[in-house]
Amino acid sequence: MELLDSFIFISLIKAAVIFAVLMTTLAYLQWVERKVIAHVQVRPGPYRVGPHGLLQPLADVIKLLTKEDLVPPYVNKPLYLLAPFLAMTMALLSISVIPFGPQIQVGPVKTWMQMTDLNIGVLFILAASSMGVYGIALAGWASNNKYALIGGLRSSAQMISYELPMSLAIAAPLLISNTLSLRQLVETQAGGIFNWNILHGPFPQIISFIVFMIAAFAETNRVPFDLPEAENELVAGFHTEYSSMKFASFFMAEYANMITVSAMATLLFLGGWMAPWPVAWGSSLVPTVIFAIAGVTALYHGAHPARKRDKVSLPVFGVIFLIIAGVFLLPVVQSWLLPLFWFVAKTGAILFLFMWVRATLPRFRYDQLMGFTWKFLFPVAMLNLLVTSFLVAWTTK
Amino acid sequence: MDVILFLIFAVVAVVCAINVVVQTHPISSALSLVGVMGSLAVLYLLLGAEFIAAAQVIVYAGAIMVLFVFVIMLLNAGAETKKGRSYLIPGAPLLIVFLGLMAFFVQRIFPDNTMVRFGGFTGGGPKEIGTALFTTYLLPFEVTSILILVAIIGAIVLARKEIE
Amino acid sequence: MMSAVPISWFLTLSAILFALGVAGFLFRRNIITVFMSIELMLNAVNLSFVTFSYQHKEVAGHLFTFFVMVVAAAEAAVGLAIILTVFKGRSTLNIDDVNSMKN
Amino acid sequence: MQLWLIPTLPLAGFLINGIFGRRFPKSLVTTVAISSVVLSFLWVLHTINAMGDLNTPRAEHYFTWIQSGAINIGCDFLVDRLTIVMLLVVTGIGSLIHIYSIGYMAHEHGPNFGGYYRFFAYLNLFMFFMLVLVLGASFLLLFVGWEGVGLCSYLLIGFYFDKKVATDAGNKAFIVNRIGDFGFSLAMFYIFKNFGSLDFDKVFHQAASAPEWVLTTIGLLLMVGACGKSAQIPLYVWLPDAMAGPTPVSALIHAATMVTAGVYMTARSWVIFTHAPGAMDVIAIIGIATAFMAATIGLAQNDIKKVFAYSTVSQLGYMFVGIGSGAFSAGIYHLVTHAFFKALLFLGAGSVIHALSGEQDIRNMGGLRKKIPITFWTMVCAWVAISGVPPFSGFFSKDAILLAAYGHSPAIYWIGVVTAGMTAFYVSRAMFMTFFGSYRGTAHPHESPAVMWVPLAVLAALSLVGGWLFPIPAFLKAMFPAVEGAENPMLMYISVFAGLAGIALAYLMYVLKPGMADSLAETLKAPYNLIYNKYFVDEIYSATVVRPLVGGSRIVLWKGVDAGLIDGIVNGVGARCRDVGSVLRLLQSGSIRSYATWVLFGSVALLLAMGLYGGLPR
Repeated sequence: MELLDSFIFISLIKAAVIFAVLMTTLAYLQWVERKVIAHVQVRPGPYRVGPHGLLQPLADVIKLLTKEDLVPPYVNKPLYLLAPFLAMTMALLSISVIPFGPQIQVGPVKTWMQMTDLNIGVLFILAASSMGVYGIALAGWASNNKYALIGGLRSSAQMISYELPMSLAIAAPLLISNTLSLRQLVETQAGGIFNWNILHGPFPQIISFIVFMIAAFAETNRVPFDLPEAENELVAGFHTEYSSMKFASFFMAEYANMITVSAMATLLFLGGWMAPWPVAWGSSLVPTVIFAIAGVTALYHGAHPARKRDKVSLPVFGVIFLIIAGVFLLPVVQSWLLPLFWFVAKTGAILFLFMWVRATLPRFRYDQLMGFTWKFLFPVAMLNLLVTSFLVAWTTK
Repeated sequence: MDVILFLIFAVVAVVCAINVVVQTHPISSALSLVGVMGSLAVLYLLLGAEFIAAAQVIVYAGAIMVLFVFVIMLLNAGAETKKGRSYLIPGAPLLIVFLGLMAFFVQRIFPDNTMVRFGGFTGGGPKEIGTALFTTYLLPFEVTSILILVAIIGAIVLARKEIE
Repeated sequence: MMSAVPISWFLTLSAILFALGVAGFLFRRNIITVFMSIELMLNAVNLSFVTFSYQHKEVAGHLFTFFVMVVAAAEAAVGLAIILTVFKGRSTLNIDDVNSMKN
Repeated sequence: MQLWLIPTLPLAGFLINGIFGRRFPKSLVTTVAISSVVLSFLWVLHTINAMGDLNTPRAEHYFTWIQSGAINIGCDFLVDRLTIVMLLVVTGIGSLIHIYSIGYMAHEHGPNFGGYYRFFAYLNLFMFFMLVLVLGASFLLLFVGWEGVGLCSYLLIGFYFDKKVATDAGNKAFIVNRIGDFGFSLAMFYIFKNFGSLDFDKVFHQAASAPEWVLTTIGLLLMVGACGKSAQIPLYVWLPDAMAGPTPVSALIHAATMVTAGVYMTARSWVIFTHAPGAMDVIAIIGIATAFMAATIGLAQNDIKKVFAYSTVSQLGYMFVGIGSGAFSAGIYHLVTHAFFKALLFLGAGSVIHALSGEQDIRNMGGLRKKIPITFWTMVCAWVAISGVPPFSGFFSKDAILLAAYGHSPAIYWIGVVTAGMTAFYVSRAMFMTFFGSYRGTAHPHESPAVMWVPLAVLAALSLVGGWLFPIPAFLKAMFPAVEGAENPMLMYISVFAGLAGIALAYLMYVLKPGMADSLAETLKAPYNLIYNKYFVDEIYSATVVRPLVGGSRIVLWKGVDAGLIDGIVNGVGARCRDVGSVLRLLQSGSIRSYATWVLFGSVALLLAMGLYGGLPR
């Protein structure tokens, strides 16, 4: 029994679970992105491997694993090998303090849906993300290739510059919640959408939310700030010289960072796993309804298939959705499934924003990038922080 | 437990520090220095200085050292050239004497009766730091902020291209 | 096994790191490396600050460390800018080539 | 009731004119200067009105000025009856003279361009300091005003700084005053040493119980200061030269107000003097001696302003006689009336000089009675007043003083009477030579503008009726101890007769029989030359004091101490530094790492020292 209670054991289990889930998510996130962009651009997207290309990620993984892993000559070997490892580690590190939901009861053990809660969790994430620069910078420098070097330079400069507005934007909601622990941060936002920091008095943090998102795009080297890997200028930026699994780890690191910042945004501004309105007003039914609608739609389309194979796949999806909808009604699981649902929903929404932007916006020019953060974003964040702190001090005194 | 942690990270720190000195290539030295800082951060946590540990990683490892790496890349600095006289002759003995004296004093002045336990001191959280920073140490704080401002301006003035 | 670390170990570690920093300052010729050795010394001093802060159960040491970090940041900004200009002017990073005001 | 407003208004005027005056048009400068002074005069009236029963002095504390150990000196203003009299004189006559100056300085231009605004700025500044002097409730504050008016006097005497005479006169005034101020400072130190404070009330409360010799010392030291400021023997020499300044300055500063500061100061510290009879006698003797000597010099002067200057000196001597004989109120009384008629005399003289466009020598005047009638008639009022003709103002005050003097010692009284006769004589002489007979000059006289003669008229009226209009002794009876004046009408008749005799003699010598004066001067050559050359006092001073000082400082201080010792040390230090540097320079290889090695070496040495002598826990 004390084995089950022992901190290390539980942590190990959690780590395993979270790692498994995360890896799958990473793989599928990329599929989702391809799908989304495809539909934005009116293409079907991956379609061949499995129904609606559902097995595409699996195929990709196999491909990347089996590819030849070549190390070009003239690279600085140790650093060249260290770089992707570093990037991946730092990306995964921050996940460990992110809470996905409240305390739950698994058999005899009561535990939190979170690896561990630091009372300086936010600082921890900042630290991890600030360390993330090294991966890219070193990759750029070590592969001894001018495009890669330029990419590395760009990314390090860009990440340093965008860290300031990001930190300032993070500081503002922290002032309102008055804690650095992510868990308490969420708990201060309980009870309805108007307690979320994005709308929370004394000063709704909409501005800092926007600033945070922009900075997040830059931090994760996503469009429109993806200069470090600008395909049409520098072949593939910092990971030009990387192949197979090393390349994949950069890739996964990028998506892991996306997830991290989306989760951060959810926790900081969107009230984490808290429902937008109380259960009394039926917030607990939302997921059921959604999945039910999804299932019904799928069945409908299955009845009128566009292509032959849909006759099979769509009804299957429909049934699965309906089952899930049912599951959400079971009071046994509701206690932990609902928060998880809300958390995932919010994070997913933000991730969708990432993809949407990628599908629509063009890329910045480098000087525009720098001028934007230093001349606009930074002052705005600073001003917002000043106003917030003033109002907080005003209202608490 | 504490001892093991301390030993691990102390060893890491020392090794990295030696690496800083012996590596001929600035990038390697820089990364080793990052290693030193990381392990120091852990030691800070051991000493109950959570905030400082975080600041150590964010500011030192995350900002300052990135700046170093950035500059090294920018100047594309190669391994250093062996020329000019070496200061090994006067330096090394002096250094050894220095270190020996230091160790001697430490052993002499700080007897082993004060032990460091994890959680032995919990005054290093953000709250305490902030309180002290904005009450007792307000003036130094302001002064340092001015200093930072001056430094930023100076850096810009120094590094910008002269526009004719 | 004893479960606590004598405070003198921390101080010794700090002394060793400091000595290594000095060594780097003395024996290296690359300006940037020398600069990094200074940072190393600063870190060593910070460690002893925090240790004393633990010994006296007093937050002042942390604040000193904090200020040292701030100063280090400022120093890095200006120092690296200077290095940049020096490199522009003389296209060398060897510290022994920078021994005269005029170039 | 906002006493601070009284001095602050002129200060504001000074600041505005002093800073912006150069850019202001003349009219604006005039407005600022005049209005500031007039306003403060009005505020004085308001203050008096507001005080109602004047018997209770009013003190106002503004802030603690100096707080150091036992010393605690506040910025306090005090208004009692004495202050009121002084305030009225200063601001009232000050305003009149300001107005007069508009006309007199109208043609200010030439080498010292912008002199107009400069003049008024200085004048306002003087008003400020004078009012501080009068209002101050402690010796130190009084001393502030004291020094301030000294400064303004220096600035205004040297107003025409392109004339060497003027600047020299300014320096002379300043330096001579330093001697007096030195005495005053010593007095203050001594007061503080004995009474532990400089506030009037504290000091005077303890004064009665203090030992007499202490009070005598303080009194004598104070008297030294008074001698400097109020031009008494032996420090009177600066006043005649001070006439190099513009005439309104002579009228305001060197006749009406500043020079009477000494009288005010002695009267203010009457408590000390009444308990120090010795000091009183000294004052009386100095006063009468000055009065007599200055009067004799005045007999033979030909520069109209010089005449009045010496007359001022001698009148001040009278005031000190009053003070010295214990009749403080009489001294103040004479101060007031003298302010009226002497200011009038100077302004009149100014008007004459203005009319003759700069001519000051009475031998080149004459017969101006018809040409500038208003000036003439106003000056007549002053003439009769100063000559002690009843019932005009001078008569009352001089009579009061002489009576008190008789009560003190008849000898002083008799000398005073003779002096009165001489006063009447030389003033009449100046009047006759200026206004009677035939015009001997070359310039074309013209009457002064209204802005100049209106103040003259006001002052004339005051000189005529001021005596019985303002019965100062009655007004000040509450403050000062009663005087045991000998109520003897005979004495009064004698002094009046002396005055009339003086006038008659002058009429005989300069109107009926012109030339009689010169023949008389021929027959009494030796004494005439003596007084004509002012007893050679300046020459004696320069021979005994100035030259030795200059020579001494040149040989000993400059050649010896400065050039030899100090320069030697400085240069020597410099040279040694250079030598040492030339050696140490070798360390400055420019290689940072060598420096670092040295630093390391030093720290190791430090550690060793600490290990050996640091007293480590064993």
